[in-house]
Amino acid sequence: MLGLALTILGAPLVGFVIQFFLGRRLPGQGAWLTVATIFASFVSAVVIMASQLGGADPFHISWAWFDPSGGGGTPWTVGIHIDGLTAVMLVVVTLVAFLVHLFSTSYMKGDPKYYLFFAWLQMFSVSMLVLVLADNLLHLFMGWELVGLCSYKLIGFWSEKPAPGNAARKAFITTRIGDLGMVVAIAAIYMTAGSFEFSKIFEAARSGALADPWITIAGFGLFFAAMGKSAQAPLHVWLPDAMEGPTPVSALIHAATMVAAGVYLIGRFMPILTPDVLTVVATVGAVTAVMAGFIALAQDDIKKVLAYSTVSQLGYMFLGLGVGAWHAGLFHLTTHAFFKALMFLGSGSVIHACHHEQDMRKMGGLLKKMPITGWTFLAGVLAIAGLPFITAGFFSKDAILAGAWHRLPFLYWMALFGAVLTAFYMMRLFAMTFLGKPRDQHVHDHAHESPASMTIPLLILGALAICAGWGAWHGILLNPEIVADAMGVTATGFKTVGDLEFEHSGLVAAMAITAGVLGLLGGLYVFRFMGGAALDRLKRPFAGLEKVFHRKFGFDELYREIAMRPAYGLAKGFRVVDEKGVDGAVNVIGRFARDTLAALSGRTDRRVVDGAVHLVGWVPRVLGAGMNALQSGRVRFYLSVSAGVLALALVLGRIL
Amino acid sequence: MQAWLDQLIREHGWLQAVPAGLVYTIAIVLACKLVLVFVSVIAGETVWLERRVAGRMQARIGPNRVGPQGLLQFVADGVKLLAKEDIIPASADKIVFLLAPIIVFAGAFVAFAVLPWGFGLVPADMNIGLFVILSLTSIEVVGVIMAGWASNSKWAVLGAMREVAQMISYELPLGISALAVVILAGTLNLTDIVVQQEGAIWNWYVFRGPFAFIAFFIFATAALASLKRAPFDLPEAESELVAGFHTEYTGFRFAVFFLAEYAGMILFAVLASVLFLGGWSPGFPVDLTGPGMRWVGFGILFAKTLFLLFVMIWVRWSLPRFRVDRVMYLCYKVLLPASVVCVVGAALQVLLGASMGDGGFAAWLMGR
Amino acid sequence: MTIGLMHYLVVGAALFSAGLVTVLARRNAVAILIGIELMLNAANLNLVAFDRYGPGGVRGQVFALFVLVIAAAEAAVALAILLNVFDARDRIDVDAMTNLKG
Amino acid sequence: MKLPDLTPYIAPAVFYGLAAFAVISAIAAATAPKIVHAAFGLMAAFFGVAGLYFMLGADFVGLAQVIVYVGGILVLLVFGILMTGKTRSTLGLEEKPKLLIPAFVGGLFFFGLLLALHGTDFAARAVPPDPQPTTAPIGRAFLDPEQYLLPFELSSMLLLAALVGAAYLARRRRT
Repeated sequence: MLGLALTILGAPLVGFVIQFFLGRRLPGQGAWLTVATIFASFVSAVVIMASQLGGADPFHISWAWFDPSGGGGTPWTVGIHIDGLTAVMLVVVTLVAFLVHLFSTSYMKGDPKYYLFFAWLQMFSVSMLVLVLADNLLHLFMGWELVGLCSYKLIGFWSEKPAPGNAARKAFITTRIGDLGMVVAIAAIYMTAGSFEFSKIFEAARSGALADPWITIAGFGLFFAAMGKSAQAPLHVWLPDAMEGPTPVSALIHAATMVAAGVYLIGRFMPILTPDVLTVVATVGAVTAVMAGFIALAQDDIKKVLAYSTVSQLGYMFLGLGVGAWHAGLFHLTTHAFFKALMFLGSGSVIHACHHEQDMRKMGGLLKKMPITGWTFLAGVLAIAGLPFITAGFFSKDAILAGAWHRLPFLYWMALFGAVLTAFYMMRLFAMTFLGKPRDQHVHDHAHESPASMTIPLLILGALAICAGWGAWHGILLNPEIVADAMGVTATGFKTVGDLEFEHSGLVAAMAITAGVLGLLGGLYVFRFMGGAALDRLKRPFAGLEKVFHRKFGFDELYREIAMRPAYGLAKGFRVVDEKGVDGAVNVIGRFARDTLAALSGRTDRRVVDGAVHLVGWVPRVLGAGMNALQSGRVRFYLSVSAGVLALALVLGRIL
Repeated sequence: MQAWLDQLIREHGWLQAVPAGLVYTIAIVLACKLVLVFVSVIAGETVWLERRVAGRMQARIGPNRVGPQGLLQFVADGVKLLAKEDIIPASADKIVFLLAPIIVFAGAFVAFAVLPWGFGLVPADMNIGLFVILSLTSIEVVGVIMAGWASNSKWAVLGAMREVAQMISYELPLGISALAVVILAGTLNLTDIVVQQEGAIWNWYVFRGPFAFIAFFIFATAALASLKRAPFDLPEAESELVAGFHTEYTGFRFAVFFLAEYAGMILFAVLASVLFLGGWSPGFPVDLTGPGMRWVGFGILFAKTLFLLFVMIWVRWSLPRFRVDRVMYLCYKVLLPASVVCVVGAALQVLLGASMGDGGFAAWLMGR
Repeated sequence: MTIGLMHYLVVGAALFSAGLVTVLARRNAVAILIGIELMLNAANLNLVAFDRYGPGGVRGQVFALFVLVIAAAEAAVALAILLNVFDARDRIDVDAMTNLKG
Repeated sequence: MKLPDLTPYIAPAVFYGLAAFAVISAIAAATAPKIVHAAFGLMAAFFGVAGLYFMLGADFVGLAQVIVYVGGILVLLVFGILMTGKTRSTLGLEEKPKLLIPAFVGGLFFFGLLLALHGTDFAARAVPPDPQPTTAPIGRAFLDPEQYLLPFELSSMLLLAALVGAAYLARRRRT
């Protein structure tokens, strides 16, 4: 097991080092190397998952890193922890990363920094794997920050243009704000539990060493960090801007690495989250889910729609976690990883085919031109909309909704409404892109199906988007008992996980099914069959709302007003104070000194001071003439004198 | 050796009258003489071998008059050189001029003391034998530069500077690639290194993993270069520098340089055999530690040495000379990084081997 | 008749003094380096001798090896500097190096 | 007739021989009229000191002394001498050191050191234990984080810096 774990981490790490330093000189710029290494990771991850699902005990190993007390204390450790949750995360991360690598070999072709892209892609995967495999908070934090760094490099990959650079900075700074919470949480936990190790932390929570208020502070801190990483309102603003990065990067960020980190963090720390924290988690998730759904409705950029749908789906995951159906939240993370990666890669394929045109208003009717992309994309759309019984998304979303129904009915209604929205805007996206008549003949003429290295990942992910949920019938995938066993804990303050069986029957499921189908059909009708004039008529009453949605509820403007403008204003104010106030005062004093005091002092100066100065100057000149001989700059002379004096001291010291 | 001497003293009563220290001293001196004579003879025969092989490669016969097949040619050459006038250039720095050949000779010959010729056939079995050889061969450098400077001739100075730069540079990959074997073996003792290679042929270090395999070729190349053998013979490129640092030397002193050069060849051939090619191990399991069998081992090692010597000669008469900047390029940008990679790789090999245990890689991967 | 610590220390002192004389007597910068190397060697000899006659362990030898490293670094850098000085001044006489402006 | 046993005298004889060799070479290095001779005197002193290391049971240090000082530093010094001389006559190779004051200072220093040694009790062992192989203990001491790992790594950084610095300083200027 250790070997497998080290292979998972080590293969891509070696790949990164080789690719980073030698990639340019390798044949094919080394892309095949990174694909191969990540594939090795994937295979190892599958083996690990198989053994975990087969009921193997959790694996844990740790090494002493260093002793912060300088000796005698408990050393800080680094280590590897593998349980059911880890195993599933490993498979998801490595699979999506592998497919994204494969996809990129064609998508990035011809880019001047081709090899570098793969190097950072590889490092991104490594960072996420470090995070997932960590057995303690500090180690996890390293992975956490590495993920942030790599996302910064990748979002800003085309840094010669200003927009990606700004987006990268925005992502970095926004997630860093969230990380404040992480630091606070780490401090709170280490202070009370005395260890970073997960098992020790949970032990401390059970035994009461980690208690209020610190446990609540730690919980909120962790969730704040997760909000930044996983783009929950109001820290979601960076994620849509991150679309400036290359599309495979978006797929990786949205499906497997960056945003999954936050969900994983909360999932991992379920045992120490108090009911208060969980309520906040659920509420933030539900609000985010609905809000992002509205925004997605009004976007025209294909990647922006997908980005907001990710924010929305992440909201669902947090809702699931927050209402205690945490296996459902993580299950949704898994299925979402598949279909969201699918749709991002699909959109990448579309963008690639349309010569980097991203505006949906210029697309349309692409299904015939790009059958594989189109049909697999449809699979993704159906999955995210939760088409009952056959798609993976249905099972995971339904599980979340069921959990919410049991715990916080109000949030359930919000989520249900969000589900309608989701189906609706996703159908809008699909209809505008693939159905109907081409809106821009020029773009349409250029469109063509992408090469095999791009469509194969799409096919694999399409199959997964449909099938990944089927195991849920039998409770195989992410079976709550297995996961709970593996983690050896249950969520505190809640019904045990076992009570939250998938409840596909009954009212809840019926409503969820209705919501999904309603949204899909509505979207299809409105955007496929209604036609331009009728659509405009339909839209008219909602013009004001659409504007609000299109402006993304004004978060960016809000931040500009409350954060950036005050900062600029403050700076401007300081400048005024400096120029007018301080300089003015200095000038007044200076004028007084020049006109009045200087005249007076000038007279004194010439008589009294100069005389004294001349006297003072004369003495050192005479002395200096003597010393000059000593200060010759000749090293040997200095050395002779010092050695001679030392020798004399030695001799005299003994004799006297 | 001391044990053997003690036994000798015990068995022969008359020796007991002599102080033990004196016996030891005399024995050491005799052993030194023996090695010296032996190596000198081999070196002389290597000269003969070189000339014969060169002759064959150039479709001529080579020396075949003195002794059977010309085997005694070196004696004749030696006599001729001894009989020549011993010239010391007028503007030379006499003391240094006279000291230089001695230092070169000493540097080349002292190292033979720690070479294991067979199990127990080691004049001085030191636990850091390899390090001794590497450090003693670096003494030769000083002798070369002394000779070049003392001759007060521009050819000699230029040749000496080129040679010294080359020898010092190639000492790095030489030592580092040998280190790969040391890491695998876990010892600097040459006897122990050979003992670890006994048994089947894949126990030879050259076949123990990719790093040692590469290290062997680095070692061989670096050894050629630090011996100033073609294709690295720029310091003595006769078309440019007459004869390099020993341009001004004649007669006996020249013979000493000449002999030292061939002694160096033998030294490195033996060392390469010992480090990489299993020393006296024939490549299949056989016990060569018995009193008589040692000499069989000696014969096997000697055969390997002869083979390597032949390869050196072969290379010399086949390849053209390098350009001077290419020589340095090869050393610093190719061999040195490659040898470092070999050492790191060998270390990893040892580490992984230790952590993998018996089941090998697959078992390790699955956590057994 | 045994050789004790003091024997080695006296040899070290003699070597050190010889190095000192070299440094003081020579004008050529390379020769001064020679003197410095002599002094370092004397110190090293003392370290190893203390190690041998001290409480055991290899502390003294380790220090001697560190001194060796420093000496190598020092010689390399010093000679590089001297070559630069030689470039600028055509001589490496330390008495001539009384100002740094090249 | 039984000859007197000379064994106990071998070690002192070797010691005095080596010590005399080292000191005389060092004095030659200090006083030789030619700098190159001084350098070769230095080499002889190195060998003498290396021999003393062997007598002290420090075989690793002794060999390191030979390989680094003789094979490295000394060659570097001789190179320096050869490269900073233009022709033989103006080489700076011929330089009669002015010995009067340095010899006086050096002698005084030596005398002072002797006095200091004489008056100090080092608490040393009169007869040290049998020498053990030192290579492995030295290697362990270097790589043990509790002992000298940090200085070891730092000195490797120092060497790297010196290497880069020397290469940079000594590069040929295009003028």
